[in-house]
Amino acid sequence: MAESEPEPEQEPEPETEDDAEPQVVERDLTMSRAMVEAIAHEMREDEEVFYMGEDVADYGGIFDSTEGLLEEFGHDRIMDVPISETAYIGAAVGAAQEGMRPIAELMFVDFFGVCMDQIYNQMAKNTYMSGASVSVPMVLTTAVGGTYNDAAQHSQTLYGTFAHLPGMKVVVPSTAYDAKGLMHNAIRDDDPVVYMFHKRLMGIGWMPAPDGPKTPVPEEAYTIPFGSADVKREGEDVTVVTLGLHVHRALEAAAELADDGIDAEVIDLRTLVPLDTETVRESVAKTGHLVVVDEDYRSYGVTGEIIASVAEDRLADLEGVERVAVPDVPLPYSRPMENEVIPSVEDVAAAVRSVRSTESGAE
Amino acid sequence: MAESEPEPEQEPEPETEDDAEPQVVERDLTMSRAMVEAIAHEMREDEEVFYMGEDVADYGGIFDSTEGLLEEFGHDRIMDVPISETAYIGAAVGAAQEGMRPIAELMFVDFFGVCMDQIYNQMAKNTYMSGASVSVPMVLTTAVGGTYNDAAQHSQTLYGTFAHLPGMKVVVPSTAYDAKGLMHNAIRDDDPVVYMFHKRLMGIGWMPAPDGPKTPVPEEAYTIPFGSADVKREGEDVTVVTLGLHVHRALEAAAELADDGIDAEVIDLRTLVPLDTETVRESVAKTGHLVVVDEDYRSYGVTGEIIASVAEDRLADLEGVERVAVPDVPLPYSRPMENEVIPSVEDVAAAVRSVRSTESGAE
Amino acid sequence: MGGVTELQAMFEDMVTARYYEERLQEEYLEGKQPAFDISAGPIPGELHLAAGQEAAAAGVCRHLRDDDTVTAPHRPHHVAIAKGVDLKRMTAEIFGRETGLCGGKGGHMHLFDPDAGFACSGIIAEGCPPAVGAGLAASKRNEDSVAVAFLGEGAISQGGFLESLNLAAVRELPVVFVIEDNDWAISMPKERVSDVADGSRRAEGFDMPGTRVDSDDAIAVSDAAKEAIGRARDRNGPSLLEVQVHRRMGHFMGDPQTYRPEADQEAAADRDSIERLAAELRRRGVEDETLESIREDAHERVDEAIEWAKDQPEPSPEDAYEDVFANPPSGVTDEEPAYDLGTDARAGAESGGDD
Amino acid sequence: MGGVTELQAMFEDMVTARYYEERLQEEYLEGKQPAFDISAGPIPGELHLAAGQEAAAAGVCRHLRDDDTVTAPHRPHHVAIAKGVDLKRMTAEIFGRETGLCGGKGGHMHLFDPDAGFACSGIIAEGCPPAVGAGLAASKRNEDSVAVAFLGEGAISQGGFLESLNLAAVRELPVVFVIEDNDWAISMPKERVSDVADGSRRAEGFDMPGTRVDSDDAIAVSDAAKEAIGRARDRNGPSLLEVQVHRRMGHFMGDPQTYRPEADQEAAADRDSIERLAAELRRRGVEDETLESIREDAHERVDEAIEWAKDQPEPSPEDAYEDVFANPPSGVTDEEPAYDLGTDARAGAESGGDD
Ligand SMILES: Cc1ncc(C[n+]2csc(CCOP(=O)(O)OP(=O)(O)O)c2C)c(N)n1
Ligand SMILES: Cc1ncc(C[n+]2csc(CCOP(=O)(O)OP(=O)(O)O)c2C)c(N)n1
Ligand SMILES: [Mg+2]
Ligand SMILES: [Mg+2]
Repeated sequence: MAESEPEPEQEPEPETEDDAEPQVVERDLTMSRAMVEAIAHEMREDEEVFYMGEDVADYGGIFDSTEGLLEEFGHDRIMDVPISETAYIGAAVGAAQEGMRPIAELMFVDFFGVCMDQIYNQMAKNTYMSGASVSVPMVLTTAVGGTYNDAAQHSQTLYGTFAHLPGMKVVVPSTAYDAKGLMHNAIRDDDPVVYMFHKRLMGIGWMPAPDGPKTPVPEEAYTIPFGSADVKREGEDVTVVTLGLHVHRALEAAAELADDGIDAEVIDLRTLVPLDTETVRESVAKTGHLVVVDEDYRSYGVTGEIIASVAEDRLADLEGVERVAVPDVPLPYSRPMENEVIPSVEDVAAAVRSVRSTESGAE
Repeated sequence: MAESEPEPEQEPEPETEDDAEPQVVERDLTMSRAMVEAIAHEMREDEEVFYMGEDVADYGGIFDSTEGLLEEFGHDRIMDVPISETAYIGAAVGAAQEGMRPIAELMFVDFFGVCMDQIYNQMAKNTYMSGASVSVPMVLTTAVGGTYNDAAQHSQTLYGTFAHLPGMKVVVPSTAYDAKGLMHNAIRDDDPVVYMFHKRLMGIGWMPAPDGPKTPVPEEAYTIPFGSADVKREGEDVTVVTLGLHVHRALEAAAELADDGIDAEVIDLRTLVPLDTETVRESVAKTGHLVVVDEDYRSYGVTGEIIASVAEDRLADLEGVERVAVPDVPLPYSRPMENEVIPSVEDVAAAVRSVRSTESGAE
Repeated sequence: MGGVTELQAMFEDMVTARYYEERLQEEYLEGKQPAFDISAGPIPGELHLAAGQEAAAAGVCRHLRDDDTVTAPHRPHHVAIAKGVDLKRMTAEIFGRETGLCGGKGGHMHLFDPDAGFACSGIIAEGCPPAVGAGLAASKRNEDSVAVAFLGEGAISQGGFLESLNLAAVRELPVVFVIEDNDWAISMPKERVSDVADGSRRAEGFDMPGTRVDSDDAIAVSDAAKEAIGRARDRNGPSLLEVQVHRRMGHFMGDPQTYRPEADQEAAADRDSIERLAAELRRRGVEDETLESIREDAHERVDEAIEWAKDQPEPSPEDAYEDVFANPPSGVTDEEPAYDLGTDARAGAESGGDD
Repeated sequence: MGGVTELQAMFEDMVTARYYEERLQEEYLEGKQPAFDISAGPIPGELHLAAGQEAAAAGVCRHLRDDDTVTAPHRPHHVAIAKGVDLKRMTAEIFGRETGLCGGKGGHMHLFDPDAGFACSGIIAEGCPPAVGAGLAASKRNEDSVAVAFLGEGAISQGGFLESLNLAAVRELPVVFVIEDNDWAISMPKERVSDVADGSRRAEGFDMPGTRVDSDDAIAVSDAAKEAIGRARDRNGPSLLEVQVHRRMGHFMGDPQTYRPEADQEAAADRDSIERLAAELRRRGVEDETLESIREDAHERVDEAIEWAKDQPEPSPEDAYEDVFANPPSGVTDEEPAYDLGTDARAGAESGGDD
C-alpha cells in the first residue's frame, strides 16, 4: 500500500476510479489544519481565490481558520476588512459575480443579523433571480457552536436558520478529513456555500477538541460531494442522525450504549443543503428507531426536518422518534445552565434508550 | 341577545365569564381595520404606546397597517422614520426597555436581513440575558406573503425563520377577528411579539382579499391568547394544519373535498410561538392523517416542526402525513411560476387526497 | 461638457427611457381595470417608474463602458437603458416571459444583464456592497474598469450604503456612488428622515470627495460624473455624487400620492430635464427635426421591444424549479473519494484533537 | 474642568476599574493552568479587559445620573463601574452565579443593571440603536435624561452605529456617542480598516458636532463630555465624542498579541491615564496619602465584591428554562373570548374582503 503522497502543488485527482485498493492515509491533521490546507491549495491553483474577514491576516483567524495563510499569500489575498459585514460580504458577492472566487468569513455565525440581507437576498438569490445568467461562486465561512460559556450572542450554531433559506449550500464538517474534502468542493463550486465550522472541533490550542475530529488526511486535494451523509458508525438498533460537534458526542454515546447491548448507527449529515434523506431513510428502514441530535434550537429546525422527511416517506418504518436539541432558550452563560441546554453524551444515550423502550404515541 | 356594544373608549372585559349566551357580533371589518382598531384603542389607553415605521404616518402604512392613525395621534406617536431598520427597530428595543410600548413596523418581512441583529440578538434575547431584570414590551409588525408577483425579495413569509429563534412570540392572524384580539394581547404583553400580517388578507383596495378574512369584529377590546390554535373547520378524516393566507385556501379545499365525501378538519395555528401542539395532536388522534400547509419554504420550517411534534408524541396515531409548502426555491416573479410554488387550493386538496389514499412509507 | 454628439446620445437615452416607461405604464394599467388590482394584467407586481430622473442615469452612464458595473435600486429602467441593457430582453423580463433577461424569474426589480454590466435589486442600498465588490475585483485584477452604485436619497441612512463608503474609501476602490435625490422616499419627504439636505455631505465623514448637482441638468451631471468616474478609473479612489432629480409620478404605480402637496407635483412636472437638454441642443444648433427623429427612433425601438416581448412565450410552471444553483447540488463532484483512513479515525476514537 | 472633589471621584472610578480587572484577570487565569483552556476555571468564556481605557469611562460617566442610560460594548467593566453598577452583583454575574445581575445568564458581555441605567452587549455597535431609543423615550416623555452609547474605534464602520447617528440627529435626540479609540480592533490597526484617523469626523456627514480628545486625559475627557452631555440634556441634540485610550492588554485574555509591535505595547503601558490624573491631583495639592487611601478603599471594595461573588451559589441547571419571557407564553390572557361570530364567519365563507 502506498504512502500518502505529498504532491500538494499539482492536482492528481485522487479517487482511485479502478478497483485498486484504496490508498491508506496516515497523516493526522486537526480540523483547522485540514481546512486551511484546502484553502491554500486552491489559492495556489487559482489566482481568483482570496479570503476576507476580520482578523484573518496577522491573527490567522480567531479560530485558526486562516492560520499561516498570510505568510504565503500576503495581505492582498488574505484581507483584513473593516468591521462592516454587510459591506464586505456584499463585496464578496459582487466580486464573485465578476468571476472571482472569494471566501468571506463571518467571525461568529451569531453575527449574521448585521449582514443577512447580503447573504440571503443577494448571495443566495442572485443566481435564481437572474435565471442563472449570473452565478455567485463564493464561500462564506463561519464559526459556530457553544460549550465554552460565551453566552447567548456567541454560542449558537443556527444550522436551521441557514438551511431553511434556499439558494445556499450548507456544509458542516465534523472531522479533518471531511473538512478538507468539503472545502475543496466548496471553493470549486460555482454556487454560494456556507461553510460552518464548529469552534470546538478545530483543534485550537486554547479550546481543547474532543477525540475524533483529528483524523488522517490525504496530502493531495480531494473533493467530498455535498448531499452525501456519512455513516460514522454502523449499527442495527437505532439510527442517530446528527452533525458537527454532536457527531462525536453521538459516537461516544454509541460506545456507551454498546456496552449495554444497544447497537446505534451514527449518521453524520455533513451537509444540510443538499440533505441526504436517502441514507437516513435506509438506516431507519433497518433500525426502525430515529433519534436526531442537533446543537441548534429545537423548534422549526434540523430535528423537525429530519423527522418529517422520514415520516412523509417512510412512516411505516418508524417505531419511535426522539429529538435532542437546544430547548428553545437562548444560550445561557454559566456552566450548569449551558451544560443543561447543549445536548450531552448522556442526553443522547438517554434518548436512544427512551426511543427503544417506549413506542412513541403509546401514552 | 345583546347587540354589540360600541364602547371603544372604556375597557369592559368582554369575556362573559358566566354561563350567559355569548354575545353575537354583527359588524364586519377587514383585517387591516381590525388591526388598526386595536392599535388605536391601546394608544388611547396608554400614552406609552407609539408606532414607528416607514410610511406609516401620512401614507397610513403601505399595507394599511396604520390607516387613519395619523389623524388622531399626530406625527409624534405615528412616527415616520428614516430607512434604517437597524436604527429604528433597535431604538424601539431601547425605548421598550425604558418602559415604553413601541410598535415598530418592518415594511416587508423580506427586509429582515438588514436589521436582524437588533431583532434577534437584542429584542428577543435581552429578557433572557438579563435574567429578566429587563423586559422588552414591544411589537414588531411586518407584512408577509406572495400571490401578487412581487418576486424573491418581496413575497416571502419567513414564518420558520422567526419561529426558530427563541425569545419572540410569533403571531400570524388569518381573520379580522383574530387580528384584533391578537393585537391587543401583543401590545399588552411585556414580551416582544412579532406580528406577521399577510398582505393578501388585509383587505387593501388594490389587492383584493379572498373570502374569509373579513369577519365580524366586536367593537370593544378583547384579547386572544397566544398558543391557542383555532379549529376553523371541524372534520373527521384528515387534519389540515396551516396559518395565514392558507387558512382560507385550506377551507376552500375542504369545501371542495366535502363534495367528494372527505371531511377535513382545518386548524389555524394563529401563533407559531407559542405553538399549540395539543390541538394538533388531538385532531390527529381523531383523523389519523396530517397535512401541513405553509407558505414558507418547505425545509427546516413550519411543516417539519408540526409533523415532528406529532410524530414524537403520537406516532401511533399517524397513518399518513404530507406537507405542502414552497419547494425550497426563491419566489419567482412570473405568474405561472409563482402560482406553481405557492401552494394553491388544488395543491391542498391533492395532498389531502393523497394522504388518505396511500399510507406513507408504503412504497 | 461633451460635444453635441455626446449630448445627443444622452438625449437619446433620456427620451428612450421616458417613452419606455410611458408605454410600460399603459401596459401595466391595462389589465388593472376597472379597479386597480396589483396582481392583474400583463405586468403584475410593483412597478417603480423613473420619469423625471433620466438625467441622472444618462449623465453618469455616458462615461461607462460595457465592462464597468452598475448596480441600480428598485427604480432601474432609466439606468438600465443608459447602461445599454438589452431592451427587448429587459422588456420580456418585465412581462415575465421565458426569454426575458432572467427567464421571468426576476421581474422589474431584479434585472440582470451581465453583458451590459448591469444588475438591480429591491432592498434599499443593497446594490452598494456588490458594487464595491466589483471595484475590488477590478483592483485585484489590475483592470481599469469601475463600478457605480445608484441609490435614492432615502437610502443614504441605510447601513449598507454607509458601510460601503468606508470599505471603498479605505481600499481606494474604483467606485462611484450616485444618489438620485427626488425629494421623496415613498411618502417621506427628505427633511423628515435625513439630517442633511445635501446627501453628498455623507462623504465628509468618510474622507471622500462628495459633489452635488443641484438641478435636473444632464450636462452638469455628465460633467460631475466624468470627474468622479475618471478619478475612479485612474485609481484615485471612490467618490460620492448626488443629483437632484424629480419624481413625476407616484412612488409606484397605484400610489395615490395623497401625502404629496400639489405644488410639489407641479414643480416636478415643470422641471423637465428632457426639455432642458432639448433646449440646450437647440441652442447649440441642433435642428428640431434631428431631435424629433431621435425621438421617433427611440419610440420605434421601444414599441418594437414591447411588441417583441408580448409575443414571447411564458415560462412553464416547472421552470420554477430550475436555477436555484448553477452547479448540481452536490457541487463539482458526486463521487466519494476512496481512501482508507482506518476504522478508528472515522469512528472518532482517535485521541488528542489539538495542535 | 471640575473641582478637586470631582477629579478625585474620577480617580476613584479609575483605580477601582483597574484593580477590579487585575483581580478578574487573576481569577480568570487561575483555573486555566497549565495550558490555557477558555472553558476552564471559575470564569469561563471570553474576557475583555479595559485596562488603559478608564479615563474614557470616568470622564464621561462623571456627568451622568442614575436615570441616564448607558450602553457599552464587549469591553464594559470600566464603564459599568463609572456608571455605578452594583459591583457585587456584577462580579457574581461574571462568575456565573445565581445572584449575579442576570442570574448567571448574561456573563461579562451581557450585564444589565436597570437601576444604574446600564447595559452592554457583544455585537459591534449593537448598543447604539437602543441608546437612541432611550433618548427617544426621554424626549417623548419630556424628561431631561440622556443616553450615552460607548463603542470602539473599530465599530465606526458598522451600519448600526452610522444609522444611529442619523436617527439621533434627525430627531434631535439627547444622545452622546463615545468612541474609545484604542488603536486596535483585535489585531487590526485602525488605519487598515478605517478611512479616517479621527473617528469623530464621522459626525460631519451627519451634521452633528464631533470632538476628539487626543490624549488619555480624564480631565480633558470630562470637559468634552460635559459639553456634549450638557447639550443633550438641554435638548440641543446629539453629538459624537472620540477619546484616545490605550489597550494595555490583549484583545481578550489569551490573545497572544503576536500581531502587535512591541513598541506599541510599550507606548500603551507608558501612557497611563491613572498616573496622569494622580499627578494632576498632586499638583493641585492632594496628598499622596489621600490618593493612597482612595486606592486602598477601592481595593477593599473590589476584594470584598470578589469574595462575595465567589461565595454565591451557582444557578441550578433548570434555571436555564426560566426568563425566556417576562409574561407567560400566552401573553396577558389564557382565556378565549366568548363571542358568537356566526358559523359562516369562522368557516371563511363570507364574501368580499376589501374596503
Ligand atoms: C431595507 C428596505 N427598507 C425599506 C424598503 C421599502 N422601500 C422601497 S423603495 C423605498 C423608498 C426609497 O426612497 P429613495 O431611496 O429615495 O428612492 P426613490 O424611491 O425615491 O427612488 C422604500 C422605503 C426596502 N425596499 N428596503
Ligand atoms: C458585528 C460584529 N462583528 C465582529 C465582532 C467580533 N469582534 C468583537 S470585538 C471586535 C473588535 C472591536 O474593536 P473595537 O471596536 O475597536 O473595540 P475594542 O475591542 O478595541 O475595545 C470584533 C471584530 C462582533 N462582536 N460583532
Ligand atoms: Mg427618493
Ligand atoms: Mg479598538
